[in-house]
Amino acid sequence: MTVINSIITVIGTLIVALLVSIWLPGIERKFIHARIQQRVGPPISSVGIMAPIKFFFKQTIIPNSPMPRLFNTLPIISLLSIIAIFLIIMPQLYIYTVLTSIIAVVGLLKVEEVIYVFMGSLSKSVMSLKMPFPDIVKGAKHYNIQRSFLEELSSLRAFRLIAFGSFPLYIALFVPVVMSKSIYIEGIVLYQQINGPILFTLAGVLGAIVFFIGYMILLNEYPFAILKTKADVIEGPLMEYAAKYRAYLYVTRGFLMFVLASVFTTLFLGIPPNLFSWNIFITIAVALIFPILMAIMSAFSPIFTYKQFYPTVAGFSIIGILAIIFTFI
Amino acid sequence: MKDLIRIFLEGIITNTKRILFKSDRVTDMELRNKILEGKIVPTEKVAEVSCIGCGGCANVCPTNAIEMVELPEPIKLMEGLVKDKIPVLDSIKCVNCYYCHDFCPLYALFGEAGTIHPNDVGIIELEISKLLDEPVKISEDKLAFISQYLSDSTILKKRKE
Amino acid sequence: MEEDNKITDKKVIETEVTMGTVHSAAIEPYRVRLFVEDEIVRDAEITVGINHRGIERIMEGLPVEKANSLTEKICGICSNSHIWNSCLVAEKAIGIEVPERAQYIRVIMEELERLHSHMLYLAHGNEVLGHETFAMRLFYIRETVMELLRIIGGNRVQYGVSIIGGIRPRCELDEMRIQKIREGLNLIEEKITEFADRFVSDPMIMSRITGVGVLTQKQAIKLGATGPTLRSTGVGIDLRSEMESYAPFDFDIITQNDGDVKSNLLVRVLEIPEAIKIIRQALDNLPEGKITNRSWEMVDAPITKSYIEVPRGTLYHSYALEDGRVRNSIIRTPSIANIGAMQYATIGHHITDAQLAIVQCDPCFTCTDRAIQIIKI
Amino acid sequence: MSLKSYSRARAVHVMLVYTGGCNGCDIEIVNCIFSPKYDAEQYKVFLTWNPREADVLVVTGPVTKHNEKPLIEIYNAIPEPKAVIAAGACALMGGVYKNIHGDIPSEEIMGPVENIIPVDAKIPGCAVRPEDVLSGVVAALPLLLDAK
Ligand code: SF4
Ligand code: SF4
Ligand code: SF4
Ligand code: SF4
Ligand code: SF4
Ligand code: SF4
Ligand code: SF4
Repeated sequence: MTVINSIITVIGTLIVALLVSIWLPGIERKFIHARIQQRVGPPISSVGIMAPIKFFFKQTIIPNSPMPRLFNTLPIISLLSIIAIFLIIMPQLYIYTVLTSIIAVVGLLKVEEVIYVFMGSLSKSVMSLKMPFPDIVKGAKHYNIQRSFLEELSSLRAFRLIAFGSFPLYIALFVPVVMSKSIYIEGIVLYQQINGPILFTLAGVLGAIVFFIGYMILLNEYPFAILKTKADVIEGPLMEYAAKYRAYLYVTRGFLMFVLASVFTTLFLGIPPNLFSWNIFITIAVALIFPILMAIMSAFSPIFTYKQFYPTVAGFSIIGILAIIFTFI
Repeated sequence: MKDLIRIFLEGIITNTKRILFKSDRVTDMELRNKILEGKIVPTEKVAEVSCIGCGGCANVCPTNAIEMVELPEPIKLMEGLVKDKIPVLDSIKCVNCYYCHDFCPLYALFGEAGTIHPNDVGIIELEISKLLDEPVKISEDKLAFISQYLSDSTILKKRKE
Repeated sequence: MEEDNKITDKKVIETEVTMGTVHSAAIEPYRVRLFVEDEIVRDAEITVGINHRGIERIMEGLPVEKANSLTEKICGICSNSHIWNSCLVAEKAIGIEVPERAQYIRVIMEELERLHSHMLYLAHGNEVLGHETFAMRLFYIRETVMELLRIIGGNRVQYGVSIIGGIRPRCELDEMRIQKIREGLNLIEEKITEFADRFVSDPMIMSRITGVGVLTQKQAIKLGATGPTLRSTGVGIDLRSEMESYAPFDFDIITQNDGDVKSNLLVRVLEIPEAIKIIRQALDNLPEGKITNRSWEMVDAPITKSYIEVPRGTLYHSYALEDGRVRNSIIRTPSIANIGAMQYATIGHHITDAQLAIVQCDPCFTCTDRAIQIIKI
Repeated sequence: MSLKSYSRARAVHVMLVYTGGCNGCDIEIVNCIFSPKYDAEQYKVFLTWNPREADVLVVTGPVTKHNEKPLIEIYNAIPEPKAVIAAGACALMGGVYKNIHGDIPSEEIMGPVENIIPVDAKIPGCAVRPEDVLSGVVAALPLLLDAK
């Protein structure tokens, strides 16, 4: 395999991944949500493709933020970190062994999560405290009190999600590691080429379920969208993004769906994304199935507050740990 | 628990059908076509046949939303009463105060459904000639009320000028 | 007092979170200040008055007919209730007898309005819960009621049915309309039963709504809660049982005992079949005859009061008559009575649940904002 | 059609601001979006509560005093190109609160919406009919496209 060849494969796969991923939000909305809700629904291109393009052509405004520049770079960092994850799991890059380990994937996913904390604390939207209204009057019940923006609230929640929310995902990531006794993606893939996919073992199935829940939490999809519930924080950390930065957010979300699905196929099926192999169809299929399942779940569940969130996360973490234990059997 | 399983299973079946075959879709497709073709029309506001063309509604409207439009051919309703204008209501100006409806003589004098209404006037079947032949019983203060309305509106208009 | 334990020491409160005047959960303009400690609400303050349009003042000095049709514009949910009640005031003051048929039709409108108001409440509740699918289903069921209202009043909202002495002739119920109402009712009954079945056996929803926003009976009474919010705490007060217009009908007063979001939702769910029952009775026994009494003379009258039960509680209208014009108009609406309950219900809950606790009391502030002083910004 | 206008026509984000009417218009508009019978999303119209995301601002109500400033702020927060749709008699004329009887000047109502922010399309009615809202929003699209 020559270097040129590898580069073409990597870039080609990346482009195909991007192309597929922009359809995912539309498929979720039109085919699942709309049909369950017994309506026609938007065209599938609207949500994932046309909306970002439209935002790209909108006027770039300076966001209400103490550090507008930094604030606006955050979505780009987030997109880049996801692209990095995608690159790591591609076989062409396995030569850089140290970089292509599970630890790197976990690290980059953490970057993605931490970005929400920053987004939230840097955003000062008009939908929150900036709304002009004279409600602090003499004789008010609580007079001298620190007032917080809705986004700060969501940034706090993002922090909590880092602390406990994404637990299931990381536990699930370590099921293949323990099974193949290798923290390198290459090792995990090789193990599965010899012993068959991890998914087809008991531990693998449990791990996959836990992975799926982690996937939903990381994507902030209902019922785990505590970060951006309409009932209180409206859109939370994302509120101030406009124009092309909002477009990046849209693309990032679709791409994250795809990347997480390909992480899954790599780790649980032993099929890393590779454009010039028939297996790419399996990757794409998984990338389609995950959002569909997620959409069905989210159409039928109310949003969780911590009261439901903690037990759910704890429960699935336990299942994840069980899965890891089962790997030894 | 049994309930839960039943609902779960039923849910899987109906929703699979919904997802795969678009079953149970309740969106109004006729309306969809109309909207896409731009064929949504406002409801009728004036029952043109039954209106006697007295112009009271136009006079009483606080926002001047009603304009009396000349009929191409005047219609003779009865001896001494010719209908040569009918009201046209401009929805953009109307504030839905019901003054026009409540002033329309068909309502105010005869107690029938008024021939103008800011929303949907509906189907009004009135034998105008018969109705007009009837002697009108109306109390003094109601007459005063109606006339006060008329003058009130004129005062308003003058003030604007 | 044990109930007051909920309100904690002021020192604990760390931050304040403000929502509104434009907010996705509220939709209507109102301002909620939540005083939180680690995302748990310790105290709440709801500011209304943003919606103030001065209706009572515009009514002042208007001829009574005009003032009455103005009251309809107080609210697009209870539009029939307001116009009905303010007509009742005039009828009481002048001593006008309303034909029985008109009274029946008013009751039918009111109960249809109750149906749509309750379904709207349930849909809004589900929306705040984050359950878009259920909210949409409820909106669809509600669509049938809206269609019925349109058939009768010519408009989906603001139908202008009542007038002093009866109802407007255009809203007369003929055979065709009666038939349509019956069909619509059957459809609604079937759909809502199906929905209620599904709703109460959903474990995820139940875990969100049980034990949230609890209002004890004592507190509810102390805070002056009214309507379904009061009934959800086990107090069986429903003014309909005392209203003359409802005398011919047989219906049950629904109560629940917990005072939480679940009880509130259930009270509304269970009131829907009762409302359908009332409409059916009214249609079956609809008396023949005139629909408006037009032979009355205007007299001057002192301040006259009237209370009725509207979907969301007790509504009060009062005014005096002078030369056929309205004087000293005062309106007190259910939502203003429930604000205390709303504030109280949020305490001790996570912010997301606090919003739900506010919504459980059916906040709708368009009618509330009348008697409030305007501050210049 | 350029990609720019094409994409704009295929995804329209609508924000609803309610400035003190009677709830009637407001609920009818929410109805357009939430009732599967009307389903605004099939016309590529999406509801948002975030001005930064919105393209079209739908304003209902006569704009009461306390709502004037929030409305202006929200309007300013929407990035260009943007359009404003005033829905309902209140938003168009100040409704019965301002114009009924004409001779009572209102201190409470600052509207109609036109007095406060530029309005691009008007939807009459009290309350607006959902079909009017939808056809209004669909008709307002070309306006959006032509801008800039
Ligand atoms: S309802 Fe409309 S047209 Fe009729 S009087 Fe009032 S403003 Fe004028
Ligand atoms: S008041 Fe009635 S009868 Fe006279 S012109 Fe108007 S609609 Fe016709
Ligand atoms: S402020 Fe309250 S108590 Fe006073 S008159 Fe108004 S409604 Fe009644
Ligand atoms: S309580 Fe007030 S705002 Fe709520 S529905 Fe009734 S009249 Fe309307
Ligand atoms: S408080 Fe009542 S009387 Fe005073 S301006 Fe408001 S509506 Fe009018
Ligand atoms: S204290 Fe004064 S301003 Fe306040 S309600 Fe009483 S009279 Fe009015
Ligand atoms: S236009 Fe009519 S329905 Fe709409 S907010 Fe105003 S009064 Fe209410």
